[in-house]
Amino acid sequence: MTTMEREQGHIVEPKVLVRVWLALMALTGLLVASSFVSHTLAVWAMLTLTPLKAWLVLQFFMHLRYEGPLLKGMVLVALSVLVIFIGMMFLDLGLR
Amino acid sequence: MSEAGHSDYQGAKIGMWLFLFTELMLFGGLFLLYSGYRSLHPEAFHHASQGLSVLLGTVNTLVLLTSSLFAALALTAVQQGRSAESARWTGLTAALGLVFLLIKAFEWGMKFLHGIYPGSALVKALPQGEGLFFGLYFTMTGLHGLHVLAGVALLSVMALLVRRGTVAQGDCVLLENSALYWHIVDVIWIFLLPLFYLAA
Amino acid sequence: MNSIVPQASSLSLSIDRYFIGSMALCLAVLLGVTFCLVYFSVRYSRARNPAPEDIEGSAWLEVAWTVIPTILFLGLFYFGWTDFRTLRNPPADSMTVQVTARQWAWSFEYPDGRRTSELYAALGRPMRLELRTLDVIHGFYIPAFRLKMDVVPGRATDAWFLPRLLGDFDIQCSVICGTDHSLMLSKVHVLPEDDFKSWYFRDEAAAGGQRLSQGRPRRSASGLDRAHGRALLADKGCLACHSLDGSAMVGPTFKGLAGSMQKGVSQGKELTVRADEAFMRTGIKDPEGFIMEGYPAVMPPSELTDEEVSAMVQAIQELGK
Amino acid sequence: MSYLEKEGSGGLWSWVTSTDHKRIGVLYLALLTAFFWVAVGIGIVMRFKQLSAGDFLVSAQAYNALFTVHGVIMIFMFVIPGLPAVFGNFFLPILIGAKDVAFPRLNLLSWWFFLAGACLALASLFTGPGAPDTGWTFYVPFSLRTGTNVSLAVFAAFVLGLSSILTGINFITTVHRLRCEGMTWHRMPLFVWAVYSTGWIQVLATPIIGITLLLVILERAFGIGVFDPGRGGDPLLYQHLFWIYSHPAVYIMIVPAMGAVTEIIPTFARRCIFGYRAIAYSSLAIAALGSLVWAHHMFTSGMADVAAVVFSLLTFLVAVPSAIKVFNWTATLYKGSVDMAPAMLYALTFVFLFSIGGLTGIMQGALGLNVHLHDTYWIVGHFHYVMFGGTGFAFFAALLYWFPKMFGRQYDPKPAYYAWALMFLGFNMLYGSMLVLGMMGMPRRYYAHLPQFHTLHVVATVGSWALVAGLVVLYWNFLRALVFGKPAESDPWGGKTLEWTLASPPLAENFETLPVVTGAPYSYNPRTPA
Ligand code: HEA
Ligand code: HEA
Ligand code: HEC
Ligand code: CUA
Ligand SMILES: [Cu+2]
Repeated sequence: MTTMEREQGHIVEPKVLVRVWLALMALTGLLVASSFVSHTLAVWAMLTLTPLKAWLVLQFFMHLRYEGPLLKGMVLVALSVLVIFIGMMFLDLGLR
Repeated sequence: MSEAGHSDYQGAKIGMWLFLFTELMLFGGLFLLYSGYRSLHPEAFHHASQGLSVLLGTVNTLVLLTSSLFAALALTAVQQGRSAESARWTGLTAALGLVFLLIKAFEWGMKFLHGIYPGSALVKALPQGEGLFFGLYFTMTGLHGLHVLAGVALLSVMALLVRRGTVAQGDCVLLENSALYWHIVDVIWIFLLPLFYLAA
Repeated sequence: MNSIVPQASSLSLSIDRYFIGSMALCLAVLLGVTFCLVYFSVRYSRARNPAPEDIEGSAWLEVAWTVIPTILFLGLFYFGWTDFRTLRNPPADSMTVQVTARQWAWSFEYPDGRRTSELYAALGRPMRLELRTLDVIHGFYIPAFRLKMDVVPGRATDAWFLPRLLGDFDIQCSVICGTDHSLMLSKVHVLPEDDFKSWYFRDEAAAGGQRLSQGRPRRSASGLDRAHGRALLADKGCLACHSLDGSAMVGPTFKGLAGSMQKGVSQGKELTVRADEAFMRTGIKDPEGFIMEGYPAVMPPSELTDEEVSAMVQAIQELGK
Repeated sequence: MSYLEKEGSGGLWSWVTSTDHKRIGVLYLALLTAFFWVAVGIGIVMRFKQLSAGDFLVSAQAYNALFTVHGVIMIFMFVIPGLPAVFGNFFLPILIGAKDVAFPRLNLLSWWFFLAGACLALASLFTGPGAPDTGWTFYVPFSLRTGTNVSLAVFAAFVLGLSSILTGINFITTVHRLRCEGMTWHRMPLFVWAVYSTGWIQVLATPIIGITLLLVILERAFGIGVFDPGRGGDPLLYQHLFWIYSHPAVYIMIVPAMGAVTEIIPTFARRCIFGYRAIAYSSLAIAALGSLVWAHHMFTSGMADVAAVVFSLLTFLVAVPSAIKVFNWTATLYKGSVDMAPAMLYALTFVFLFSIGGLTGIMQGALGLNVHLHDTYWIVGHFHYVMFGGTGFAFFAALLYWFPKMFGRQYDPKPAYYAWALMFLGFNMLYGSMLVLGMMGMPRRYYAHLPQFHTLHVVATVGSWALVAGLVVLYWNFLRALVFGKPAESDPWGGKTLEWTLASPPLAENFETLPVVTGAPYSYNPRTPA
């Protein structure tokens, strides 16, 4: 199955990229602003906005959105493994 | 990475993603430590974080996000056959990476001047937990900085290759993979910002 | 089991029951598998069965040998857990003893402040241990009690036991902690309750005729006599590394140390100095300041008052040449 | 031209710069064998020391260094790279009908990293303030305080980890991208499934040990304080990070070994494997579940009781896929036509010894019993049964099975049987005694031991002599075959997987034309529907 033909990935229009960038800037602003409002808000913003930003980068800048199920599945596996590791460690730290 | 005359676009990309996973897990270990220690010493982390400049952290975030945009634009440009433009975007990405490093160096320098560096007497004298915060801060931003440095080197080479036409429309997986690397470095910083600078 | 290692605590009975039960199950499985391996190899050998038959599998069998082991495993897990629950929940009426570990010695402190280097316990009475360490991780292990607990820097861990046999049992350190990890030994003496009581209330003769380790020196004592200095040396763990009789241990022997000429390294410079009183004083307070030739730089700093140091130095000096 | 002759044949340089996956496999074999013998030597010295209960032969400090170095070499330089790096490299591409791995140059790079890491590890023995004395687990805070050469040893492990990661990336990509026509997932030989599953563990778990070891170095060099209890650091977090990798690592050791055994058994039973899918998926299941049990190494460490309970439960569950494999291997003999060639004998011995190791593993996975057995010789017995009885014997079996293919020479089977008898006897004397010692309460990593443990220590030591005698016979036999062996046929055992369609030794490019696969991998009897 070695492919000899020239191949390249999906093309994402600059327009889309710039819009994603604007969204990222806005989210960063929001995140920083919320940290000045109150501690609880800051924590919630961190827990929601940060993954959202990362998700945008993954989906658009890194073209994950346009990839096949194989790569998507792999990314899902890797991320869940990390989350499970951290979660299971808290079985100890959280309940000691 | 593939042998001359035999190139497997999908294979190269799968390989790159697998490599990104290892980067993710490398920092993952540190995130694990961070979350563990923050849950053990919430107050201390809160307090220590006030010693970091939100302004510098935020500016650096904006710099890195923008550089990520440039990297993505560079890829689109080369895919559409605009090599010269792509080389420019790639170069700019690397340049912003340097800006990021300069700001980081300034920030670290200020800390050092104030006697806050790994193993310093001041850090050792801090209350329990705050020293940990700074230990993690230097380790994580330091390791991240090294990745930025590697990325800058990589992208500079890419800019050359694109200019020379070695990487061009239809054969740009090298640039694509470099951009992927750059984005993951960006993603990691996206998490570092709130964990360190906004924890106060 | 008792003949291999005494079943000296209440818990050892149920742990051993589990051991024998799970061992029996595992042996049965092992024998079954091995029997099949051998029998099939012989029965279906190339000579006996030249024409093999392809069997691709059997859904029934796969399910059976997935589900049955799973059930057995869950059972094994459950009974292991019940033992653990007992182990982790000390009875309310336990006496609590503070255990302190350091490289490479144990010390025990009773509720009234009395300190020993070997543990004493009463038959049939639960005892709870609170374990702390002054340096690295150690492991408190009494095989006869089937009891083990790591001792972790920065916090206290705990364990408990209820002795059911009289006698002396070994305490060993189970976590690698440096050169003399394997010599970090002690004993637990299980006494009849009355003997324990009379021992505890300072009647030392009642303790089965055993010479007890030094009781804790009273702070108020102003007469810093030799016995006190020696007691301190034992008490502060010095004797884990230094001998009093000239025999070689991790650190130099105290016998003849005072007044001798010592070669060593201080702040990167090699020099030879006389081990006078001042030298020993600083040596005890700041062990890293001078490292004697031929010895590792492992001596830990101790928190001592000036009086205590004086008493110790005096005791060392009296050991003479 | 065979791969052995190509590229200027003999020159060492042509070997160490070759990107041919087969040559790289052989390069790994050479390095591994060398280090393996170093560590075996150390093991023997340790056993000699235990002939006496007190001071004997070596000092206490030296003994601590010996078991640390023995463990580090055996784990990081022998059993972890073991089967994947040698046989995975050599046979994975061939078994799926490919000309090479996906990234041949990266593959060579990982070998060089391996060499570099190995050299660093050896350097840590002879340079600086003395060999590390912490045990291969490098627990803090002892590893931070000891004056010995921990930083260098830990850095060596880091570099070796890097090598392992790159190999994993390579294998996963190869399996996804380079299968030949007709080689569907369910037609892949089971060794490939095993190496593929292992690749995932290598990629996802190894970086964690990497960062953990880096932290140890940073802490020693700069005092960043992340594990320092004086500053609120938690030594148990180090243990979590360490075992998050190091437990999955034990499956990096065993799963490819299971894969190799799964190739050998059907060949010599001359029938298809029993339960192909069960074996294939159980490899994945081990990889997945195996990532979730790490804290069973920490039951007495002072972690939360709830965590202990959950991790014990998961530990029992991870044994299920291993059990499935054992039963399927056994069933594969049923109605076969068994040829007890040396490779088969060693493979079945693997099943037996691994079962003992695994069963002792479950016993110590029980919460209550673990408290007694933890950090005793029982554990030492357990892991030698799985790592040496398991991975070690599978390695021998694989070497006996593939040696003619790799080197084009046939060995004399008789000495291999003698070696087996010696090793089997010695092995059980040595490690069986350790299990009993552990039950009696003999702690591990002990230089001196109490009198009640003495007899069994002597028995174990005598066993180690028989074991090593057997090993010498085995390797001497291989060496002799390399030089004097008769030329091997292309399919000496009547195997049906793709490597047996090639010449012995294979051509440099493996296949002149890429094969097209039309059926299941182990079709010995044409009656089998594909
Ligand atoms: C190749 C390496 C390898 C493998 C495969 C395993 C496999 C297993 N290990 Fe082992 N283990 C180690 C290497 C390995 N281990 C090492 C190196 C250490 C010590 C580290 C150190 O501290 O230095 C260790 C330590 C260790 C501990 C910690 C002990 C302690 O320090 O207190 C535990 C505890 O649960 C454990 C459990 C298990 C279990 C349950 C399995 C299971 O995967 C086993 C599954 C297999 C079987 C169960 C056998 C086959 C099944 C059957 C024949 C049929 C079914 C049976 C029944 C129905 C009963 N291991
Ligand atoms: C694969 C791993 C492996 C192997 C093969 C061995 C082999 C041996 N081990 Fe090993 N041992 C460990 C891994 C291994 N060990 C580990 C991880 C520890 C823990 C260290 C620590 O506590 O930190 C340990 C600890 C350990 C101790 C405990 C020390 C203590 O706690 O005080 C002892 C005691 O005698 C011992 C003895 C031996 C002996 C005599 C041999 C051998 O000399 C026996 C002779 C060997 C053979 C006859 C051959 C085996 C062959 C193969 C495995 C495959 C061959 C393939 C090629 C050469 C390519 N070992
Ligand atoms: C971990 C083992 C260990 C313990 C515990 C220990 N020492 Fe030492 N000691 C050593 C070693 C090793 C040396 C020689 C190396 C050196 O000079 O530091 C030494 C040296 C000394 C010296 C010589 C002075 C010097 O600095 O060289 C004196 C005096 C001394 N110890 C007293 C004590 C006293 C008093 C205690 C108890 C409070 C004690 N030691 C506890 C290991 C130990
Ligand atoms: Cu203390 Cu080992
Ligand atoms: Cu484990």
